[in-house]
Amino acid sequence: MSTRRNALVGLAWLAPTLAFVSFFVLWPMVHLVWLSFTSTSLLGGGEWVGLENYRTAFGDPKFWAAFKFTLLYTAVITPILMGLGFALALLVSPNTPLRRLTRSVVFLPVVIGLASSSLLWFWLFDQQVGLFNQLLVDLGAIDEPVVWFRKAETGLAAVIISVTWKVVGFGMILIMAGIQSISADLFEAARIDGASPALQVRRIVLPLAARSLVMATVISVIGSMLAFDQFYLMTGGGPRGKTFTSVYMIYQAGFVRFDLGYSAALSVILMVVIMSMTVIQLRLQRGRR
Amino acid sequence: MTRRRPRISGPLAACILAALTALPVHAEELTMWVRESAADPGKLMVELWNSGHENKITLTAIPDNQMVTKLATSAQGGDSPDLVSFDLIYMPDFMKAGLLTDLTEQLNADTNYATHVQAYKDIATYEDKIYGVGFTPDVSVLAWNKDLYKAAGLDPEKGPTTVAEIVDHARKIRALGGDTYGFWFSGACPGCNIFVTSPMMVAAGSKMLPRNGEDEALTGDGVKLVLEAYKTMWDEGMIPENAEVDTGANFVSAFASGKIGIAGTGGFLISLMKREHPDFNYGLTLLPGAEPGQVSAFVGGDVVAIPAGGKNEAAAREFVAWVLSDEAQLQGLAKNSILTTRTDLADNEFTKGNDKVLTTAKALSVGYVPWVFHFADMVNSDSSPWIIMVQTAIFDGDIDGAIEAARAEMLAIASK
Amino acid sequence: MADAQLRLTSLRKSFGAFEAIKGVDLEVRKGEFCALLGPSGCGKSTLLRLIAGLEEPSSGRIEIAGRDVTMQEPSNRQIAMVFQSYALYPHMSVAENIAFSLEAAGVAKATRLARATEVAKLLQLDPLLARRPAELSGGQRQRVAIGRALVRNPQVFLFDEPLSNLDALLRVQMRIELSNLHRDLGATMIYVTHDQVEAMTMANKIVVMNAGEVQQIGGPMDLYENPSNRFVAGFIGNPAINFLPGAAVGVTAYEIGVRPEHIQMVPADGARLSGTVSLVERLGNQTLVHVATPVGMLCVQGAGRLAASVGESVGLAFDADQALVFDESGRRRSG
Amino acid sequence: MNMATLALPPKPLARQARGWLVAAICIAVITLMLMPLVMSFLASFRPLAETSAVPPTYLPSALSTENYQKVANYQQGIWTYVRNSALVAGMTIVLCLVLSVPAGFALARFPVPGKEVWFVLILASMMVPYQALLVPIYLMFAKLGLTANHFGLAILHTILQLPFSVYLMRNSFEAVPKELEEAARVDGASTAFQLRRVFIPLALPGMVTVALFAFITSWNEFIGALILMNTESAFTVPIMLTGVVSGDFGSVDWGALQASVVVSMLPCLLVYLALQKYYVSGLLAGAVK
Repeated sequence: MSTRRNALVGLAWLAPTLAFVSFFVLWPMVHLVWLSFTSTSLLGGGEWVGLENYRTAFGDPKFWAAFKFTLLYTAVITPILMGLGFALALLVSPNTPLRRLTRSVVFLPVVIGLASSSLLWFWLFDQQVGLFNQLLVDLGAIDEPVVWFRKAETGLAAVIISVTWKVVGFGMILIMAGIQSISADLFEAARIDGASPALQVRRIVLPLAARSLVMATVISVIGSMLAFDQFYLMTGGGPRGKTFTSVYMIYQAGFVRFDLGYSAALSVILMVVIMSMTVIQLRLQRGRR
Repeated sequence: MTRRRPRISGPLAACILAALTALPVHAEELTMWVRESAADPGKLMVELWNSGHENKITLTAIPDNQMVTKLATSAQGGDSPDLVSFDLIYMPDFMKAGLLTDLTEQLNADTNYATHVQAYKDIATYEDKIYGVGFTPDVSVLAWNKDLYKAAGLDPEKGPTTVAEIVDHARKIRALGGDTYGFWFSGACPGCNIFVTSPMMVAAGSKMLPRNGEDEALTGDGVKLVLEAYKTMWDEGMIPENAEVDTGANFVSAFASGKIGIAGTGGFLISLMKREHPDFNYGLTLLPGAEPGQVSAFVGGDVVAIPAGGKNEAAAREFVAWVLSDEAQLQGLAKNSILTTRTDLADNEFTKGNDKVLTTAKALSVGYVPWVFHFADMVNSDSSPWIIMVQTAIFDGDIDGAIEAARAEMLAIASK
Repeated sequence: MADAQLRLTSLRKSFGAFEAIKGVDLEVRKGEFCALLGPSGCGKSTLLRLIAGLEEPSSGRIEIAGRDVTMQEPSNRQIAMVFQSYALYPHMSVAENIAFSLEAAGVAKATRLARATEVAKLLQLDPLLARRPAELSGGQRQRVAIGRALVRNPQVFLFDEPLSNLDALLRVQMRIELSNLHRDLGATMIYVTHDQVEAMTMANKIVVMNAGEVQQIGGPMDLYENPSNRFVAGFIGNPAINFLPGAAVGVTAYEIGVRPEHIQMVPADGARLSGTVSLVERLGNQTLVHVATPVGMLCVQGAGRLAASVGESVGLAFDADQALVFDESGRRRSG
Repeated sequence: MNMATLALPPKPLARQARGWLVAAICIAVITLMLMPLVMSFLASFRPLAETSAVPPTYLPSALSTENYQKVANYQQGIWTYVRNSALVAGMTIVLCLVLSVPAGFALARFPVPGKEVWFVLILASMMVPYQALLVPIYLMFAKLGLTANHFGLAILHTILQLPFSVYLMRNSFEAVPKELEEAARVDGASTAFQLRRVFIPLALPGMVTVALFAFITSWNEFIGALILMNTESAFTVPIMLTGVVSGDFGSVDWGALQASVVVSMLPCLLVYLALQKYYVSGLLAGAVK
């Protein structure tokens, strides 16, 4: 009886948020799905077209190009973010003053807006007035300033450098939390057992911090699959539309071409993809346990 | 479209009337949006209006690439401003969508409208109805650096008159070496290129954008001629390397740096140079075609229109009429080194003897403006067929293939 | 001494301004079972961690089996340690846990397994080799932790309060097992505990510590009968020794200590020291009587059926020879 | 007691080297992470004439606030925008806390039926492209009169920030030891009383983290603010920044860009540095589960 009352009390506490989410998130989502079955234009008008938008999307080479590029971006940046995040987490987990300072500094860019950091790096990468280019020249790494956004590869590299700088601290903190939650006894036992740092990382840290690593990966993958600002502000999708992401395409379809229906259909597809990816990642983690 | 006064009867009406009359009677406050890059001239005009009228206008500048989005969403949401000044190129889309107020009757009765620049009349007309007038005009021209011309042994008083001459002059200027280049264009900026590159194609006899799926698109030899000329200049290093990725950041500053021989630009350059580089020695001429005498220009700038459903339509209409008045044209535009949008006032006390302004006035009269739907999709978006064609042809080298692909995609867009 | 298996010389450790270990000298011979005993916070665990190499001393020397290991890594000290929490790797099986040090040493998998099985048999863990620590009982986990130490064949075993997480019954049982193990292996063991019963029953050498200093080193009975100061006298022995001002009992000493079993209850009349019984604890084989006297509460230990009732007035007597005499500084004075 | 001091033998070389290596890595990481910030900070104080100098200089030849003046005097003046941004951020913080604290409490501490389903529903908005959801939300806001309204904008920012807030509060409340709750229950405290006197004080770092992230999200959000707000006097800082940076045909005012990037970053950085202690511990409490 007390459990039942508890459940109701809990539901009451949850109710405001559920109401808010249903009203301001779920309802617009339903509206979005409905829009995806219509030819609604941002300028007004439109009618029910059934699966037409989805058919168009799957037959649209631009859709596939954007989708593939988004996957490529995610596939390249995720290991970088997680690898570096993990390495940094190992570096800053012990509570010494220098390591704590490092931790704070690495986390610093996380609190900056993505748009601000993208603009900042857009300037740093500029081949004429950008200091990053100039620094590379002065350090002798390159002979003359690189026109970073001229090729898809270097443009992508530039975006990845800037995003890594911006968000690597987030993964680091999440993973560090996982590492710090491992009992110190275990590391001491391992030291006595003669495990080298590498073996400690492989046999103790990785398996025991796996949960936070997976959590960080899931959040990072969702973020990468939804990448927009960094490309909008830095590459403009160029060169030749080679750095166009899925959300960029959704933005253009809706806000530049006013084709809300198509834009909605693209969003629904992306949403389904991201949800499936998330579920798969969480399942894999659970399966490993 | 006129708004009907809602009928209110009975006690409710009494209440509302009482409430209304309780308020002090005062002039109306109009809201107006203007896109960021046209905010300066827009502000001059609005200030002039506000200084002499009871109904005051509050101006809000909206970032350029968000203007259309915002206008479209606000129309959907029913909270549009009373007046809006936006890139004229979006007129067809907005007129077709019924977002703007029909001004036909008013303008046809307005004698000032008769001498309005034809390009603005065209762009603001849809199915024989007129929805707006040119507000703060701009037009594309070709600029050349007289000092560099002199240094390269060219006649500093004579700019290029054909596309071939552009290449020829650029080559000679590049021969000066160092970081002096012959030509500049913003290679990743779709808007810049439709503004300064497409008029050369038009001058050389090409038809640019299709109005519907059956229309001509990128036909004629001009497209290929211009792309080939650009490609030659690019391949021979007459254009700085960073032109390829420039999304417009250096559209103006490249030429203003003094290291560029020739560049397409707009009438806005005159006031900008006067303000920031008063001693800069340059000339302006019309954008050329294949043969001497072939010239064109892209008529740009903003139109002013009244979003449908505005709350202060009558006052807004007054403003539209005022825009074409002698006061606005001379004191608001010409006095500030801006072109007038009435041909009968093009030559006025403020422009007398100013060759550069007169050149732009000429450009305005010979210029073209593409009347098409989906301009954003066809030209202005970051991956539009237009910019992909320009880039593929010039930087990758496949000119015919690039034109072919762009044409197909433009027709597909136009047939939507 | 040449055959010292462990030798600490002038060992000190400070954490910032706090001096945790204030200069410890200690020798433990091969095969000895040495208990580090003291109240919590006395520095005994820190001392053990210094020996293990988990902390670096501020100064001093640590030698194990004749080798200076002061600056050596824990794994190079030929020691093994059983943690209070057992510190078992939760994601590894019992076999993997036991064999982890061999894995770290690069021993082949088959050899590892054979060795782990061998050790597990010794501890009756062989049916549990495939289990994870979470699937074991407290006693079983304890044995896995011991197995992990055994497998390394160390010169010195270190135990950090290994029985404190077990219930009372199991603790007694494990005590016996550990003693047997010590006897069977003939190994050198250093055992940290705050429980004097554990120390007294298992160790043949007890190091009593307080506030970072060694108070006394000796065999269990030595410490009991011949504490060198007031602290040791008070800490060793249960029920605790009674302290009385010397003047109160007519002894020319600052303070004396009398163990409860050395006090007898006598009729109140004429007794030099008398008081009122305030509490009687009957433990079956013995009875503890707490008597409120003018010099404080005193405890008397007597036979199981000792006659005493609360509220009764009693006299107290003891043999002066059995009293321990202390001076102002708490040092023991002989005689 | 032994009074003599016996100096330690020298540290083995390998261990010394490791210590130095760690310090060197820490310093290298700190340098790399701080460089872009320092560069933009210095560049923002260059005189106007130097802002687009080619090649760029690392240090300004003279300190000048011209760039900042340009930003400060832009249109309505910077304080109008800062005030609007602060107002919206404040309301976003309140909304996020008011919704996420009870929701996190319910999810962490009550046997609410279908708990995980509710939780996933609350997280769902993380997986939808925000740009796509904006149109349905805008249309709804228009009907509710929430456009051109700072409260409406705060709701929009809350939609963005709520999933992470609830996730964090749930984990923070889960980290509170069960004994404390039980003790309070035995004492006969009501649920509300328990929340107020037992849980909230213990979950305070988590709440500070929620507030900080809400602040940062709200402070930096651009497109929603632009679409919802109709008059210049109601705009927030990011809209102003976009405006002051961009000129005709996408030309960029580098000096204004550097100054405005600094202006947009500074509040976030200062708030982070001031509340760092709570911030990180809140994240840790939220991440360890």
